[in-house]
Amino acid sequence: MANPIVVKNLTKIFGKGSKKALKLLDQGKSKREILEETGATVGVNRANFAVESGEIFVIMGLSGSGKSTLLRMLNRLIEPTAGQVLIDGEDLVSMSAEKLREVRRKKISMVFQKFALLPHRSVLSNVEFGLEVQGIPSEERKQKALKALSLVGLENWAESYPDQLSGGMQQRVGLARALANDPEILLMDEAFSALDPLIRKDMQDELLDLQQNMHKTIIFITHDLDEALRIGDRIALMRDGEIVQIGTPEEILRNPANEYVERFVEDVNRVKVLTAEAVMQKGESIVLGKDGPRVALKIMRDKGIPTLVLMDRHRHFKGMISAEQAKKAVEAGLSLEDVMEDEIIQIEKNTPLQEILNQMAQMDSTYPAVVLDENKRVLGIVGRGAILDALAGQGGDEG
Amino acid sequence: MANPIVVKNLTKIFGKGSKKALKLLDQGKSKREILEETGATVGVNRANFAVESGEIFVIMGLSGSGKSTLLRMLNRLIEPTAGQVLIDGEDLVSMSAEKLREVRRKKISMVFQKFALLPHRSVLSNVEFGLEVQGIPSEERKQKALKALSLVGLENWAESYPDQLSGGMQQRVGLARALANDPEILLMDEAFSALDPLIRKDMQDELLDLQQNMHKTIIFITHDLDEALRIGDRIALMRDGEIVQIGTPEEILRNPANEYVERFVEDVNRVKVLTAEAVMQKGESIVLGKDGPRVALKIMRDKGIPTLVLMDRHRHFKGMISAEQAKKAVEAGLSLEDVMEDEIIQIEKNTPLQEILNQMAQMDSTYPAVVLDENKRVLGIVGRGAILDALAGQGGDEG
Amino acid sequence: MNLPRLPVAEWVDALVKWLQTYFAPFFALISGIIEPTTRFFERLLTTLPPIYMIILLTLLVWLFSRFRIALFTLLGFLFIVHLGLWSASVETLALVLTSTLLSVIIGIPLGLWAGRSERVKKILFPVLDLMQTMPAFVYLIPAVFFFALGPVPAVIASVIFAMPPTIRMTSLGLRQVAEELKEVAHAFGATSWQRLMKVEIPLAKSTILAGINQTIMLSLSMVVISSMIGAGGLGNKVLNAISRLQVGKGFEAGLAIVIIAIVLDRVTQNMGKVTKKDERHASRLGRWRNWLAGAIGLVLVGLSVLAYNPIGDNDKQVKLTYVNWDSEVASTHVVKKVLEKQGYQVELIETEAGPMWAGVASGSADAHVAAWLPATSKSYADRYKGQYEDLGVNLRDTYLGLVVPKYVSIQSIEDLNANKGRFEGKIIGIEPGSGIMQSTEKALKEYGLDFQLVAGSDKAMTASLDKAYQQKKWIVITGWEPHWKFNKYELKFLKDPKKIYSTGENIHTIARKGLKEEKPEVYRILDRFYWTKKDMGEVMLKIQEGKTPDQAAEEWIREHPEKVKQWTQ
Amino acid sequence: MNLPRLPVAEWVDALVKWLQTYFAPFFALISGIIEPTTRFFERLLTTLPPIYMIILLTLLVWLFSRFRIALFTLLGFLFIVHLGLWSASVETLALVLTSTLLSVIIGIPLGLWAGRSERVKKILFPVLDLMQTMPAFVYLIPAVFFFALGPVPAVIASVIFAMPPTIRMTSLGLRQVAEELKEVAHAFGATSWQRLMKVEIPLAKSTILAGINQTIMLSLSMVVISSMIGAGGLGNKVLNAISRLQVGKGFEAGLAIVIIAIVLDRVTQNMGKVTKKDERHASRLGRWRNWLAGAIGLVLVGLSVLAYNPIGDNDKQVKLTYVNWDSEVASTHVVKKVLEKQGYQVELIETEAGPMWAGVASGSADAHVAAWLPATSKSYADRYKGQYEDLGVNLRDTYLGLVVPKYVSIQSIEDLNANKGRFEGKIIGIEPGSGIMQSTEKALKEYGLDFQLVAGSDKAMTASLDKAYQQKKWIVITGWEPHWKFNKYELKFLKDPKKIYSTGENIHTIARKGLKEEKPEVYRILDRFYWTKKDMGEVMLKIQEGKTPDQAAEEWIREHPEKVKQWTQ
Ligand SMILES: Nc1ncnc2c1ncn2[C@@H]1O[C@H](COP(=O)(O)OP(=O)(O)OP(=O)(O)O)[C@@H](O)[C@H]1O
Ligand SMILES: Nc1ncnc2c1ncn2[C@@H]1O[C@H](COP(=O)(O)OP(=O)(O)OP(=O)(O)O)[C@@H](O)[C@H]1O
Ligand SMILES: [Mg+2]
Ligand SMILES: [Mg+2]
Repeated sequence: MANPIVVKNLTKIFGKGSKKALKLLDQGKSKREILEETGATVGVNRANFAVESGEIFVIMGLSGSGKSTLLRMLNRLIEPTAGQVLIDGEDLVSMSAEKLREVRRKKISMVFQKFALLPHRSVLSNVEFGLEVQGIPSEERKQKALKALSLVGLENWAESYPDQLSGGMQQRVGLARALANDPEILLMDEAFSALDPLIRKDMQDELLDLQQNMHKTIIFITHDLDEALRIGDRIALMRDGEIVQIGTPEEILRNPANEYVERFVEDVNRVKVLTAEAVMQKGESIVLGKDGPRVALKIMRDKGIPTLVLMDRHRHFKGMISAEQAKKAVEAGLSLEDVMEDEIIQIEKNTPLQEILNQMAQMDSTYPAVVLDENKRVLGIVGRGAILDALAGQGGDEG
Repeated sequence: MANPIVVKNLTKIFGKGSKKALKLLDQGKSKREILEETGATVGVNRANFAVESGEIFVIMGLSGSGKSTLLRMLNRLIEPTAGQVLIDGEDLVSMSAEKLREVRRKKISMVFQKFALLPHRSVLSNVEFGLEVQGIPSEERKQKALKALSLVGLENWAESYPDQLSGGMQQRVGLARALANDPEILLMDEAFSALDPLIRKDMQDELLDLQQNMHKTIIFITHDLDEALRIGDRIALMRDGEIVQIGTPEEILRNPANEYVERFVEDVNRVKVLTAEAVMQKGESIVLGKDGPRVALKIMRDKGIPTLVLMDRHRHFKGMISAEQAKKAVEAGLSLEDVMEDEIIQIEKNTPLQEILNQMAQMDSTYPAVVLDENKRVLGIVGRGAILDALAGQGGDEG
Repeated sequence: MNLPRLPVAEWVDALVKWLQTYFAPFFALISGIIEPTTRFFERLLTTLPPIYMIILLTLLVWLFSRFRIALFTLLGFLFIVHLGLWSASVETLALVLTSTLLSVIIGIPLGLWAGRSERVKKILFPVLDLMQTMPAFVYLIPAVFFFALGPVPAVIASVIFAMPPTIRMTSLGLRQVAEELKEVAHAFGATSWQRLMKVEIPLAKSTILAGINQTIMLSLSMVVISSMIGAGGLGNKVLNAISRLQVGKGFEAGLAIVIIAIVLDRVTQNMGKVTKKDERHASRLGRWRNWLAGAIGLVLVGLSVLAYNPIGDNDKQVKLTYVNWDSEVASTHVVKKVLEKQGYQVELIETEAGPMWAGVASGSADAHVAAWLPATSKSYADRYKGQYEDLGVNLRDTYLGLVVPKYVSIQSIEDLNANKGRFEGKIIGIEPGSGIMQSTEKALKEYGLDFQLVAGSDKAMTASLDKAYQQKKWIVITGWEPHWKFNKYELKFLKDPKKIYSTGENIHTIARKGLKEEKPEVYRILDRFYWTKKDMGEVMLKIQEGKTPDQAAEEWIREHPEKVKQWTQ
Repeated sequence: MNLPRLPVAEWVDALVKWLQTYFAPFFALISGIIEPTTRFFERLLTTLPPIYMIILLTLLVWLFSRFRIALFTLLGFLFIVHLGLWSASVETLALVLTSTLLSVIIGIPLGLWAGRSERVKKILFPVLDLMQTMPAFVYLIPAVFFFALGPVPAVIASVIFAMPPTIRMTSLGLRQVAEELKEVAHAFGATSWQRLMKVEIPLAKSTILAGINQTIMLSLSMVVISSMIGAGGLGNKVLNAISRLQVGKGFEAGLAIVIIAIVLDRVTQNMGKVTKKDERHASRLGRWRNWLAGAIGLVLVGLSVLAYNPIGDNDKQVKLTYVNWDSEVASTHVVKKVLEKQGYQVELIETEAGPMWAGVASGSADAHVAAWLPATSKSYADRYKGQYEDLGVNLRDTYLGLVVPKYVSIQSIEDLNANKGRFEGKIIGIEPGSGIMQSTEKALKEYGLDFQLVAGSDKAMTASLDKAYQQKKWIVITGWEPHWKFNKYELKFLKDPKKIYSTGENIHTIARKGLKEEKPEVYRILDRFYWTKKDMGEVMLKIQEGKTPDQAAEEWIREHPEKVKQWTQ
């Protein structure tokens, strides 16, 4: 499927003299220089990206970096100064007002930072708003709204009013409102920033759960890196209106594009963010039934590694063996099967380090964890050293 | 020195019927029950703690948990319903208005969440405020204020007005204002919550720097656990007006008093927070010149440990030795000095794990790090396993 | 500044004339809207006896606000009734309601427009400044030129003065709607109209209501001024009291205004404050409230139907205007009753002298019977030269002099000295310093009377006269005509050969141009209306004895069928 | 409601009387504060010729706000001068400034109090409601009872009406100060007073200024009403124009009020908006602004010293009050000039008839020479019986009739028919419908005159007369006395044996009680003041020819030393 959102050279300049400011931008002047020279504020500076279908695309940056401006240009709440926004291939910027309204009604919904519920309407009627605007008859409207409400677990609060709900519940209503007309794309502007830390975490979980079933394309703004890393499939980092870096959480953690990103990233709890994939090593292996302990010992010696992965012919994981055990087998004439350790921590590519650490602590074994794919085939191993290296901010080698 | 602040059974009940509510509190009713029964809100429920001189005492909790109420009772901005606040042994609650004013002028200063600078006064004159109120003559006032400003690095902005400064600078002014009359105690109510993440980190560092020189007693409120852990000597966790747990960051991380604290704590970046002290193990040692390689080997075999610390007669650290090396020395008839590894990571008790990890990654040695006191005497060792265990949320044994 | 003076005044006068000439139909249209509205409110509020109406209003207030306000309404309005100011209050209420309604109908759309468009705001707001700072007095007279005397120009003036807050606050309310909530509307693809109706207006509601509240207050503050152009009501009571220097009376009427103001203020303020939450709360309070609302609604609809009395045949309507002098009250009410007997609906407009003349001249009133010519009313008569018809004298020659009962057998002041004993050497006067006392002092001198002039008061004199009259004792008093005592007692003026006492003017009847053609019968009756000081005095006497002017006129007509027949035949 | 009626009116009347009796010294004290303040402002604004003063004011406005507002001030005020309304504007400004000053001095402390204490607010705010909704007309007359006629009661009434916003907004401003900033004051151990002065007032400043702005606007809106009790100024111009139905003139005066209102509004609004930032900006703008401020300051101080003319010897001050009729303008100004020649400072208070009488009766004015007795002024004369002294007639017998030049040799109306040819069969009249035209029509009938009565206008008639007079042609016109034409031409009334035309009243001089004892000389002069219609006509003629009343009176006195000597000897 094609990219539902493609942004090309999207630029917003606030204030007068935007023509001149555009020219200065092309000359590579900075936001501050342009402000001083023309009095115009650069909101967003030639943003380029494409969002994939079903992806959560996070935009983050400090206050004033242009996140909201960029997001609002995606449904033209803010009129871009230059550039294109292609929604399913159609350019939003040159669209007629009529057409634009249609897109906003059907394809793009938005969730707001301060919930932006209409205080004079009940929860149900707030959720109905988007449908009402489309002129959908009242019965159908109500049904759809109730469905959306039940998605966020608030079907029992339909008749309440926003001021009777807690912050988290209010934002759920905001989410239900956005989901009610079943849009392809969700725009979320710091949707969870106004919430308390614990509630915020709950909401993030809930969003991820929802996303599992709904597969919306979500553009999510935050200025909280933890949040970005937690929910983002990809992250775009903005500074002074420019997109400084786009990448997966791991790419950004491992290869910060510049010092700004680095500072952002330095405090991150990598144990939570990094996954097995990021730190796993190839892990030498031999095939059971084909090679014996001697071969194993030789490989370990040659390569200078303490353990070896054992698998069957289909590369299915069977167990591991250490040099010591192999020596013991050679000495005692046992087969690899007899001496191999099969109580090995088995993890997947996207298991976070935290999880691996917890398992390791429980097992109290010296063997590394082994990374398997869904068919139990071996992808690599994760040793303690690799984890510690990753935590030191060095990152592991790709498996 | 005695505790500058001792809080005993401090309770605040908002609204009418506080008498009845107090009684219900004693019967162990919950905040919600009391609200329903009497209409009174429990702000703070029988808080008890003592703050040590020169300590940063952090109060944290979710919104509405009573942090601000508690803090404001410490200088009686909010009149307590019951209980005592002893400032240097004197009960603030029963103090005359005159005396109270004196305490506020001389002993306790406050820093506010939204800076609370007076917009109609220049930066200098804002900082002078507390002195002006005391009736200090204008020249002296100015001098003191300028000194306070230079403490926070804003001496060049004295003539500016608050609205010309960025948020971080404004809060520095707030800090300078609080410091200007050289109080013993600083109360800080979410002083950094309104700041952007990067600036916030800078301010935390600055506060810690300042504290190094000034040794104020600081009560600091935050709802951000990372911040609490970063700057707090001790942390009090509040929930629904009650103090749920008080302890050092590590105590709280390791032994959360209940599920609420646990949830709070679960996302913490332990690598940043935990220090060597928290994970170090005793580490067997032998004295160089007294014992030889054979003794070393024996000890290692007996205790089943891979390495041994070597020190001189004064317990000064000299190096480490592995079983392998010891064996080699025995075989080759070398002394321990000849084979011992002296390129060992040397750390202090309060070195954070992150730092240790970074050093380990650089050294790429298999030896654990050694923890020394300021006289280079050995306190214990920190091995990789211990770190990994700590990160898994298990904590290490006390050395 | 030796520039030629800008003829601003002349321009304005020309403009007024021009508008008067060419926009008459337009103004008539406006009148045609406002007048029935005011009348409707007035009738609506008088369909029930005061007590019942007040209970109904109290319930209504309760429905829209809180119990305390309702209680205040009940007590306040009962107090007004107690002061005898209910019907005046109803007129005032009708006026205020009409002005408010009009201000809302015009002001809210303008405010919405200005709330949406910066340019409209820039143009509109200076005009509002002008409307609010230009003294109402300035446009009061043009208002009379353009519209009929009475409630219409009063409403227009009130609207000019009171509408700006509604416009300003509506615009402000719209601008205050949180940007995020407007974005919600945009983001969900609402049209401009949907945004207005579903988001902006509901959210601006309380600000808009605050504007309406101010508008109500301001239009109440116009009540006194607008009664100068015949709007009637409490303002009239205040003005009357003040022009007679009756501070207490004025205060009573003022108090009634204050009560109405406070009720209207609290109710609208409360409506502005009511949040959804309260409404929810209210609805939870029980169904009885809904029942009450339904009941009041039904009653109101019923009353409205009653009140919606189609405006009668215009040919059968007559408007008389008058100033509130004893004599004019008497004559005007008599004429009114006479015309009513002929099947006309007669509306009386009490006003100041200026507007009274302007009203007839502009044709908005049919006639008045209060032209004191040639002196008192000269300036008005001159001003409107040719814009009215003088139907001639309706009462001739007022008199001042010394008065004795008819049974006293002397005829002239000159005879007094000779009978000094029988009069006990006293002339009973009234308040010292009044015109007639001064004349009498002069008379004492000129006629060389050896009498003592006893100063006192009108009341004291009447008391003395009454006492003497009962006992057929001789007494001489200062007197003037027309006055009711000439009707109560048989009295006569002593001859005044030295002409010390002045003789007065004649009172003329003034009709509008065109009345002759349009309502010939009315014109004929007015033209023939002529009576004597004695007649007028009888009516005044009845009023003085406590009858209402209407009752007095009614009775007098019953008692003088022959006179009336002369006028109407 | 068959309860006995609560005698509210009587209570109020009694209260007023009681206050009048026992609080006189208190009220005198208040007058003693307000009057000099108003006078001071008035003098201050007239120390320089209008143009210079306007430039000074413009600079002042510039200093306190923005260039655009200053420009508007300059143009607006010059326009007022151009309309000839500057001195009236100055009076109005002085009044508004005084009221505002007083409102601020009383209102801000009250507002602060109410801002701090919920209880004070609960008690105070209903009183404010009453002050704002009670129509000003109600307390206008008591104000005259309590205070001297003139600016003082006007200021009092304005303050009552206009002060509430200052109180309300001050209280609101205090309550709006961010809780955190109040906490700052507490937390640093500020005393209550320090908190007020260092935190709350500076932060509430813009809200307080918004309240003062509203107060200024409201006191401006009282300008017309307060001129009803002799406050003078633009309000007077409006009232005069309106009572003469001169819409254009009224509009001009209204426009002047609007200009002043807009200037005051923008300046105070701007002061409220000015943030520290702007001030900083301004100070960075360069030192010239400071220089300007200094210079204006100096000039103002200088002018203030000039204006602070110690209030003269009370014995040498006289206050006359009058109504704005041509005849009274003439006589009052002549009396004024005569008294001034005797070394008195004479202050003239132009007002309505009611307050004029009330003023003298209350002793706040010394005298008036405008009592038309026995008819026109009767009600006032009666009302205040015993509270004034009638010093007798100062002008006798007004006249209406047919007038011919002296050189026309007939003497009586009855002779007209015989000379019809010489008069071309025409009587030149004035506007149709006026009193004198009606009388003339009656005369035509009664005397059987075979003449045509030509209706036209006053001006047209004068023109005809002038033309005929130059050519010594015979002409007969309708005429009345006093009128300047009798002084410009040698004219005579034709005899009227049938007494068709009325003869008028006498004009009396009225002095306050106690004047005789306190200022015997003034009393004597007033008592002796007596002149003829011819005299008065001369003065009126001068005024009619374009002189100011002062000039006209001055000249007339110069021309009639013997008459004046009679009065003053
Ligand atoms: N309507 C506007 N007019 C002028 N400048 C604007 C406007 N809206 C935003 N800006 C400017 O554009 C820049 C980007 O603002 P934007 O609101 O997009 O930042 P943000 O990243 O969303 O910040 P925050 O985290 O505070 O929401 C800022 O410099 C801001 O001052
Ligand atoms: N003035 C007050 N009157 C009534 N209740 C109050 C008042 N101030 C605080 N409360 C209540 O007391 C409780 C504690 O409030 P407090 O402000 O101390 O919480 P907090 O922990 O500081 O929260 P936040 O993080 O939002 O600042 C809350 O339930 C709050 O509603
Ligand atoms: Mg944003
Ligand atoms: Mg708080």
